Amino acid sequence: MSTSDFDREWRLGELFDAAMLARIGPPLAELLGADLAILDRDGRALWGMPAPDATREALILELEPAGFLASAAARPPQLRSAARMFTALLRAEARYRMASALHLEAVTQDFETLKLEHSRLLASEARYRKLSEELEARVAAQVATLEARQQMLYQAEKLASVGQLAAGMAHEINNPLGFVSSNLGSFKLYLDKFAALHARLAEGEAAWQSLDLDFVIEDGAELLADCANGLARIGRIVADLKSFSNVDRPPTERANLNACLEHAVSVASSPLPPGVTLKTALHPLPLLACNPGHLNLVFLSLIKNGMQAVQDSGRPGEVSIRSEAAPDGITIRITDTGVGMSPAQQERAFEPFYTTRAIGAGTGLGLSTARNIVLAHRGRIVLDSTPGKGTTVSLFFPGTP
Amino acid sequence: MSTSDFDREWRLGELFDAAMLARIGPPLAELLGADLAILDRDGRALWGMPAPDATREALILELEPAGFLASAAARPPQLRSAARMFTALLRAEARYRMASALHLEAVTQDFETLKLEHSRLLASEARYRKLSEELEARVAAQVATLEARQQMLYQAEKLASVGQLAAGMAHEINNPLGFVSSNLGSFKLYLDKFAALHARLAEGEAAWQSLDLDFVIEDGAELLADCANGLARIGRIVADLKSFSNVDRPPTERANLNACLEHAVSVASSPLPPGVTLKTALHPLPLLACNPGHLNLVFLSLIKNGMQAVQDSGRPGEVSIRSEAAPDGITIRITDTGVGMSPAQQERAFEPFYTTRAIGAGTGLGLSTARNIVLAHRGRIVLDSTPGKGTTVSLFFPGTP
Amino acid sequence: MPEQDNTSLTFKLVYYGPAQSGKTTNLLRLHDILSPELKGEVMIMETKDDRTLFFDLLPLGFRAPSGLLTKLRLFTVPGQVAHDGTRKAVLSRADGLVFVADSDRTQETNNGEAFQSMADNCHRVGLDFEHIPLVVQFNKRDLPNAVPEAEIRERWDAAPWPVRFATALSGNGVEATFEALLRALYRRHVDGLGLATDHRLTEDAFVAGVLGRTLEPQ
Amino acid sequence: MPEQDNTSLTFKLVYYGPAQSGKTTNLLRLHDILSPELKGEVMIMETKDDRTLFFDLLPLGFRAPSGLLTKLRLFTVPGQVAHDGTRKAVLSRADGLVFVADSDRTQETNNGEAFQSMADNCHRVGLDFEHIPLVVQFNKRDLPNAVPEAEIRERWDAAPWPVRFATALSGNGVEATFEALLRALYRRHVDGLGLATDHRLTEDAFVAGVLGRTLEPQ
Repeated sequence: MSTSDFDREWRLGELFDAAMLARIGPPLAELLGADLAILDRDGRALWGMPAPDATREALILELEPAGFLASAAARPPQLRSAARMFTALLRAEARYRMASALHLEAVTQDFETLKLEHSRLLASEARYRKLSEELEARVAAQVATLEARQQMLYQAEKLASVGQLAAGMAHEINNPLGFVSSNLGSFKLYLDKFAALHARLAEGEAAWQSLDLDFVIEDGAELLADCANGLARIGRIVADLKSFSNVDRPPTERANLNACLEHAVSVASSPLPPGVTLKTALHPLPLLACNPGHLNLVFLSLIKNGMQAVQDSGRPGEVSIRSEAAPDGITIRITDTGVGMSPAQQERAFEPFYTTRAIGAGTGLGLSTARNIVLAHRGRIVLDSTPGKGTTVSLFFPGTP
Repeated sequence: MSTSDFDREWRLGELFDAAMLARIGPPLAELLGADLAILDRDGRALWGMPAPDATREALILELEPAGFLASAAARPPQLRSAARMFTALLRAEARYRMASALHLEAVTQDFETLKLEHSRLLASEARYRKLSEELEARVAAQVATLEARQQMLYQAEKLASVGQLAAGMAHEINNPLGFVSSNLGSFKLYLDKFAALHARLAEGEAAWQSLDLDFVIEDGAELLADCANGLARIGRIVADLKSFSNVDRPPTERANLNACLEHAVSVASSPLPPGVTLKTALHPLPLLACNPGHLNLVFLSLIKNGMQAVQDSGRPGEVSIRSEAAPDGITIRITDTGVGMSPAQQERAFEPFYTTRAIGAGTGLGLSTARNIVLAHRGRIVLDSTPGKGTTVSLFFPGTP
Repeated sequence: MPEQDNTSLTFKLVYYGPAQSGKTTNLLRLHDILSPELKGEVMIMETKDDRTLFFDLLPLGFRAPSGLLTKLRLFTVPGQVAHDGTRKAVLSRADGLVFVADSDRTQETNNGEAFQSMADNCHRVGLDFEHIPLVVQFNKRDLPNAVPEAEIRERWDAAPWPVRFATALSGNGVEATFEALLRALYRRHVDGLGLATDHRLTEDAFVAGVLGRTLEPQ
Repeated sequence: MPEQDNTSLTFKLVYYGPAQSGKTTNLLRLHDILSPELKGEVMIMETKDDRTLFFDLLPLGFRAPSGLLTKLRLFTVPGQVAHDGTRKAVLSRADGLVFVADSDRTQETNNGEAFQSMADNCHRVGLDFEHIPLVVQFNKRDLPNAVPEAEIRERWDAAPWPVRFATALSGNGVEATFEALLRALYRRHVDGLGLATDHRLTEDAFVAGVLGRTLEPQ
């Protein structure tokens, strides 16, 4: 138990220092009218000189004497009265000492509690800051990932739309391929006929007629023309496919956008869906430094969108494609008489991944990717649509200076 | 200023109640040996009955009397001594009262501070919780977006790899297309020759020889065979393209995986890169309920990866494709003798978007998408690679029960 | 540990509990009831409204057959929430505890919080709460809405501490509570302090000495 | 506002500052130096190590020509950080402040924190810190590493409060500081309390009365 503890038992010498005893000793002696000494609880004199035969009066704070008054000459009732006065003073002093010691302990304890609470607050705030930084970093990292995937998706979507073309084109090739093969079968027969003629040359015209070689020659020429057409058609389909599969090349070519539009119209119209008419009004254009493969995809997607809009309207309609040279560039307009778009749809139309159709059922590039391609050509793309009336998509490409 | 303020000036009547005065009044009177009254600072008697002619001795705590001792009979020096004793008692009591009043104020203030700090702590923790929830929600929303885009990318990647095929295939078709067209030109000449024979039929064998028709018949047959080959080649390419473009169909077909492997080998080997040999060891397999378009893409990608690994090694090598029926399913192994992969590369190989090549320069599906397709078929895919030696990719498809 | 020198032994006992549960009243009644060899005044350090500000103190004492002076200093803590620092200071170095609960049903939450604060503060000032002698007193049994005794007994059945019921204002149960604490205190220290061996003090003699009862001849 | 009744007027003045900057020493020296009509003892409520625990108090007083007893009670606050609640309590109801800074260069942070705590605590206990009479004293000028006077003057140039330099241990500057506060106090209250009109007390007479100087004949 240390001397600062409030709850110890006090001795007189602790409660009153020499100055205090010097202040109260004389008046007490004066009142007593006799000799007086003030002793600590072990009998040691703190003030005054006790006579050897002095009477002692205990000064009791709690249970035991905290000190004594000693006097040889004082009358006992007076000495007892002096002790009662002195004890009252001792008690008041002890009470103050306990109060102040306890105050110090209590304030120290409260301060510890406050410091603890404060350090908890700091810890909480630090924790808050750390978490907030961590989560912000996570969010930022995810945003970066999202952007990277967006970019990949943009690349992939371009290729994907070419993939969609492939199936249709493969089918388109099979038809001419079939009749060219069939025609070649006929040629085999015709060759046999001429071989037979060789053996019957002596019969002259009779053999010729008998083998019906006039028909063979005439029909052969027709078949050849058919074959040539068929092969040309295959060639065109292949050229279209190639023109659409150049999507990974940088835009270094100077191309005529009318050719791109014709490619797109060619692909979009084989076959043409029922009830849809395609009209083109292509005017002479200057060459444009561009990536024709990319623009093919854009035009094809817009034309197909238009065709789909006509089909969705449930009535016959047309998609018209118009190109025109403007003083400062090239304007292309693709207009359909289809269902049109609601304001809400128009607002979201250019959002990435926005579609009103099921995933995988798309007709090609999304409008978002289309716009990205147009923007990459420093161009602009604008939607103008009336629900129930139709949609016009306008594209503008500035001329190379 | 309220009565609980520590810093007010005290009056005797506040510091000592009647009980206390009754305890110290008698001994003090006894000591004084005379009449005694204790008065408040306004002269009102608190203990004892002051005689009208009593002498007053002020009890001064600070500057002014807090009260008085009054006695008619006491000698002045004794009354002064009594006042000094009493004042000491008053001071000790006042000091205790000030200490306890101040203690109460201080503790109350500290408690207010503690409550304030505590409420700050609660606020900080609430703020922490709120932010953490918000950010977690943002992260979760982003994860959902990421997953959605991942799914879209997975769809798009499949189509994209078909798009990549299209360019190569278009090129492949042009070659046979060219010579079939050219052959047809020859046929046109040959038909003309037979027409000329008609006019010279009378000359008989001489005309035949002169027109060199033996050669025409012989060469015509060869040309026909060539054309048939060419058309068949176009047909096969078209069939390959179609088989690869079925990627959007659900896996409802029962197909022979050997046919898929042959399609993939066919596409991968036209043309075969220099220094790469392809070997196949395809054993009879049961039919598998699958999406052949998807598996074509997987096989083609793996074969092309193998071919690329051989090319990357800078020395000739081979890619061998082996299929085998196991008791519980089908095993396919694609092994190359190429560069192999480091453990770090193997570890990351199946991560989405992981590639060691530039974006867009990929050889087809990523391994991640390949694995997704295999998993969609309830299959397994395992990489086994030694750097500098080569890689084996093993696929297992469980048989339909 | 109790304070000890050659001639005396001092136990510090603390009455703890929510505000106005009757801690000071317990001390005042003990002062009235008990008559040990030595009994001091109750030092009341109250502030306005009769609320304990620092503590109250009642000193008691008796002499063992060995001549050892055994002193007990009974303290109360201030019950109001703001004085937690003071409570911790008063609680420091305690040798035994009485928890004075208020039987009023509306005070159940206050009782619970005060009991928890006592346990927490014991740990903070380094007392071994699991082993310190402790008696729980439910005071104010005379209240009309006092929680019934059976309900309290059932609730405290599993706890290791003696439970006593009191109406301190009238003095009922005050001595019984204190006696229960004295017995727990004796048992805790009988060996460590050589109470039976060195000082020839039985448990009953210890209790009788403190309470000022005449010990029945054995 | 100072406490006022028919016959007396009391100003509460508080010496504030970091721990051990010499607040109590200022009071002790003022007690030695001044000789007003009324002068009480310094009531020192210290604890161990001579650190102020609650406060110290020096009462002074004189009578105005009108008969009004003007009393000044000078308090100190405990400087140690833990005693903030006590500081707020002592600061309550203050009519004027002396901020006792420690000139020791190593104490600059403590000075700054204590000054800020004084401003904050004034707001908390409802004192108008912008207008309360305040004197800043840089004490312990005798220290070898005391911040030079010029540097302090420059730093406090923009502040609205008088700055005084002191070595309280030897008594230097203690009275000058107090006088500066008295003048600020007089000016703040001359009109509100009718010091010049009702009590025929000029500023110089007010200062002379408190300090116990003989007023030079005008």
